[in-house]
Amino acid sequence: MSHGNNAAEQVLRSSGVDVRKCMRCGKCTATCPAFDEMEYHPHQFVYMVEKGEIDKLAASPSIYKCLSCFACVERCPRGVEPAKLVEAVRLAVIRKQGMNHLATDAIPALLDEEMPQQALVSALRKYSK
Amino acid sequence: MQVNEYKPKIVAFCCNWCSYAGADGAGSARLAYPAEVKIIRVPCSCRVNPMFILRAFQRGADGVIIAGCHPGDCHYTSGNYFTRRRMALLFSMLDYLGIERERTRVEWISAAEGAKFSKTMSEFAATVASLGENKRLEDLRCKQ
Amino acid sequence: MQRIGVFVCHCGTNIAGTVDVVAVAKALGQEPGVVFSTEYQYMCSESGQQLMRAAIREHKLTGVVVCSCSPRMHEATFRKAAALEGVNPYMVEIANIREHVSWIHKDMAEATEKAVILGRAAIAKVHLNAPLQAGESPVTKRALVIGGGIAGIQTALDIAEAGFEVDIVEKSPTIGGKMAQLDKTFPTLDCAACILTPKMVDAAQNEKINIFAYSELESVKGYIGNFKAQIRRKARFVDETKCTGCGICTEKCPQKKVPNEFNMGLDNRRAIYIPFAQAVPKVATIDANYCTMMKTGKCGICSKVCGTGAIDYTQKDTVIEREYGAIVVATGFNPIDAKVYNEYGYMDSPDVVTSLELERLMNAAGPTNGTLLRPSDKTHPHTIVFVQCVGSRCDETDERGKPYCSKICCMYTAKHAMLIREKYPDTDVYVFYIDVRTPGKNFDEFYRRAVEQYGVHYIKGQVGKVVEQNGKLHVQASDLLANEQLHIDADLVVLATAIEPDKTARSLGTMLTASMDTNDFFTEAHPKLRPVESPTAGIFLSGVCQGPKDIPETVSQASACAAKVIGVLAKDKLTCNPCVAHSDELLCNGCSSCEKVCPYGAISYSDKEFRGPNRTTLIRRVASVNPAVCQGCGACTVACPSGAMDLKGFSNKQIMAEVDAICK
Amino acid sequence: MQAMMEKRAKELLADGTVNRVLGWSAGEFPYDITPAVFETAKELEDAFVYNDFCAANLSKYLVKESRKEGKILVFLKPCDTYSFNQLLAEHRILRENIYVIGVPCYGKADVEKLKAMGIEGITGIVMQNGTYTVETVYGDQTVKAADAMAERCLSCKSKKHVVYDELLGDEGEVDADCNRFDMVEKLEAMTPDERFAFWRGELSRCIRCNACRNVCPACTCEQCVFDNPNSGVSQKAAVTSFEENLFHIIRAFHVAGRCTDCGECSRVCPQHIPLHLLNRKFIKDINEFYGDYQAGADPEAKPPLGTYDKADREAGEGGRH
Repeated sequence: MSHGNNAAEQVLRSSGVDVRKCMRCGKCTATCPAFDEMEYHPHQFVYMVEKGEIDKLAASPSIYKCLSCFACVERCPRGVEPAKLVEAVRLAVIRKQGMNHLATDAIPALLDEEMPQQALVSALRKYSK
Repeated sequence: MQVNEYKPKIVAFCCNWCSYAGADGAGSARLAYPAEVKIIRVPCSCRVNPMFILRAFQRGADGVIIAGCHPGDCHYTSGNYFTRRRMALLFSMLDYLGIERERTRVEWISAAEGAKFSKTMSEFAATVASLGENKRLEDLRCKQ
Repeated sequence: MQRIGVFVCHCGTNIAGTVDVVAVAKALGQEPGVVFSTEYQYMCSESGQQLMRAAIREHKLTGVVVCSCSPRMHEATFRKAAALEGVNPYMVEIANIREHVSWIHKDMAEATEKAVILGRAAIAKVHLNAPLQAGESPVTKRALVIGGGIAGIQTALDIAEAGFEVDIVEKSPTIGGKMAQLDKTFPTLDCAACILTPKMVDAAQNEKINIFAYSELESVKGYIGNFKAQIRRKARFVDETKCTGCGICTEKCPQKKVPNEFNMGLDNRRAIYIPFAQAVPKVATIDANYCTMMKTGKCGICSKVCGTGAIDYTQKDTVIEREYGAIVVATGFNPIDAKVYNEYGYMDSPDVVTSLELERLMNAAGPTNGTLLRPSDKTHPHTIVFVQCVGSRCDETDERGKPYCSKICCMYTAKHAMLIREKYPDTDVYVFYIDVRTPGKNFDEFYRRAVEQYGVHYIKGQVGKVVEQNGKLHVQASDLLANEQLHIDADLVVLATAIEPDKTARSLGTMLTASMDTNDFFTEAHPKLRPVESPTAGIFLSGVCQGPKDIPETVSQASACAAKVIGVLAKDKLTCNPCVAHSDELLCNGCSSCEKVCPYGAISYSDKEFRGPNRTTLIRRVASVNPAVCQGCGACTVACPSGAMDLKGFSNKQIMAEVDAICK
Repeated sequence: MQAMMEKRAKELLADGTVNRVLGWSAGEFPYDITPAVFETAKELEDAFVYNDFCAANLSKYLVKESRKEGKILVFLKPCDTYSFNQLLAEHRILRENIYVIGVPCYGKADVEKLKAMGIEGITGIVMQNGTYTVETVYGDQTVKAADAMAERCLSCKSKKHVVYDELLGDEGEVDADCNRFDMVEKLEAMTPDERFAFWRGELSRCIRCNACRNVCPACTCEQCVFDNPNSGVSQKAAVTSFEENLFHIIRAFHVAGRCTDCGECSRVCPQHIPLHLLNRKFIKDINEFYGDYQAGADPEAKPPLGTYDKADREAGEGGRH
């Protein structure tokens, strides 16, 4: 385990998550509607951040597959907030790239009546810093 | 550590049943709070006479805190309710005389709340430290 | 001038590790009046006490200051040791340099300085101490047990066994409590009713035990040895002395649609009912909320069919007053309301049940006569999912849950799973767990049997949601070890809901001035050494009201509690706390300020003659304190404007001397 | 009024209802009036006065007087009756030994104010229709009552007697809007530094003559804690600023909830310290924190510091003023 590496610390700081509170019940993963799409699941994010394995997470498509629905945050009995970790890893990656994948101006063109509001918010969360 | 760092003197009157036990709990759990806080054990917060509080200020205390059982949990049924009324009036009077209100406090800390005890005392000590030395209720004869 | 001895304890390294005990002993040796000062490794040990006693003899000490652990720990020890050498126990003061110094400070210089200051304060106090003589108060040789579950029953039986009278106050119509609702018990699988009901009958037949069922405690006054309680005996509308418990009324009553609380609302009972066959007392009760006669004045069938004329629609609540020497709290628990867990669909499907509901569904005396059937369609469930830790082990961010482990769920779930697999081998049983906790005699063996012998699927991971779909319960869960999300179509989902103290506990705690923790469990006087006593003298704790427990633990605690109660009741007199208020008649104005704030009514007034100027006599009204009734809170001392009222052992002068010493 | 009172007193002495009369008698100067006990009609004729200089609250004297042989007649102004009731509630006076005659009061004159106006050689005073007619050796002078009235009377809370055996003259009303807390509010509105400066300015003048304590009808302790060497706070003279504060804080606290706001403390203070502002602060706080309470209005009422409510505010709650 590589505790206290810089990347992990940054993720912990920007997310404000206390990964040590996790007691590995897996209710986050049990709740996750994007489970099948995710390479790493919410509980793994928590565990891997704790172990300092940020590189693996950063390289995984999971950070974009997460729907940002926050069901894992809502259901966690100990207030760990896995989605915030997913978001923090993603932000770390996007910031390094130095550009947004989605600009606010580009949104109107993408709007679709069928698209739920939450998806839009989630997309902004995911593709902009 | 600085040599001349200002350390306030703080007297904590703790009721025997809740807050003194809470202080013991803080000790058992090794939850530190500043050494400036010195505890005097009283049977109940209602034993604390305003004269004791003024006496403490006279003798050089910079802050006085009274800790008792939570309202409704007084070992003697009603003692802390009387404490609450007496101290509400006394503190208001001290404030009226222009004496910093933050130097006096009442807190309800149960025997199970060691963490609260430590947190409360740390906070209070910091507040009193930020006010600096008690000048307005000092007795120069008691100063070194 | 006192001759004071100072004894500084190392407490091994507990104190000496952070406090320079030699320096403390030396510094305190310089204080005025201190004629002897020393330190020792363990003052509380036999040799430490011998050392103190020898010093008292040798130096003719009149006062003792021990710098050691909290007075709540060893004040009594040192007082006793001093008394053996003829020093009044109240001439001993403790400076708490462990809990209040060495354990919370790291810097040795700082800790040592504080220890010296606390020592000085104790010395300053001892200078003003006066020998106190403890008074005595009589003991009412009867105990009150609040709650008639297995805890209350066991405590009552044990107290009665020792020859003392016991009253059990139970709010529901019968004693028996939660255990009466259980099917089998772990890890032996013997039937709960088979082992409980004989005890209920024992309690009913024991002439030393009075059962006040369907009764609630209204008020409690007094103190250890001398409590006065008012008990409200709720109207059953049935004369207990006439009712034979034949049950004809409960069969003839036309109001059949009353949710049966004994069966967790899974079936209905009548408006007049006996909760279950072995109820004690076996007496019918009319539920006034549903009874047609009570609501409309028309019906009266039960009255007509009753052979003994026991029905009395005009019965009123009565309040009786009883005196007790000790009070036992045995108010037990309830499962939390599963309603709040909508992700598990408890409110959406009748086939999502709590574990206690499952107990009834499996019980031969339950709504299905012991055949496990789904509540929705009364079919046999083939796939059953158990969800552990529902509402247990949550932190403060989850306001629906409790922070503690409910302790019993792991074991009863293993029991349920095993019984189901035993009875219905064609059933698939899944248990989703966070941890499986089995510390107990034969507990882990029991759990392993469920896994290994009965093939129960234990899966590390939680259930995320349960949705009713086409008559099935779609369970979405995680298998953390396999890193999979599982989707199971279940027939029945069982929630192991957390347990919480009974709702009445909080107000009871206030009534008894017994302290509680933030979860409404009663606090014990010491978590390890006095686990069955409340910090409030004369109040004892039995069963889950103190914290989650299984049956064997509850029973052992109940018996321990009884032993403590017997210890009180066996005494003819209790030594009173001599630290009581007293009024200086020469200063008393007779203004009644003190009387108004006394919670015990310990202060009374009388007209007394005093010498006035020029050989005249003046008659003045003055206060006096009954030392047997005064508990020594000191409220009166502050209410008194003239300073006539003071508290022995915590006098104005003593406290001010401590203040002075601390602020010096 | 004086004649009426004197006549009634003589009657009650004559018919044996009472054997003494507690009233006022002229001192060295006509405005320098002191409480006095009269035992005969002759004594009454010689010295009894009642005029707008008769400020003293007589109820406190009953603590000693009511314990003597026989019944005593006392004349009480409306505000004095509150003190009387309070003393009664605290069992300090024996009601059965007292015959109370309520007398009206329209506000007493402050002789210092008259002197400050340049009025000299005062021999008497009469109030009528909001005007004092001051009799002097140089002839009568008229002054607007509001200009010469004692401070406490300007914010009089009640002109209604709360207890009496008989009433002479007109009965007045309780004045709910007497503005008696105006100055307290003004002080509360100051910054702590200003308040501190204000009170230092006032209390540092205290010479510890104990006049406030000795006149106060709530301060009837057999022995005051400040005189008791065993109390731990005894002091004869204030040596430091702390002791000045201590005496007045403790005194105010000891009478908190018991002080009827009669204003005697400030009246007798030779240093003109507005001591009533300390008591009024407690009264105002009690009213605001625990509901309106007027000590002495009802002898059966529960004193605010002798009772509590589970929902009481926390000490220090309510922020700064």
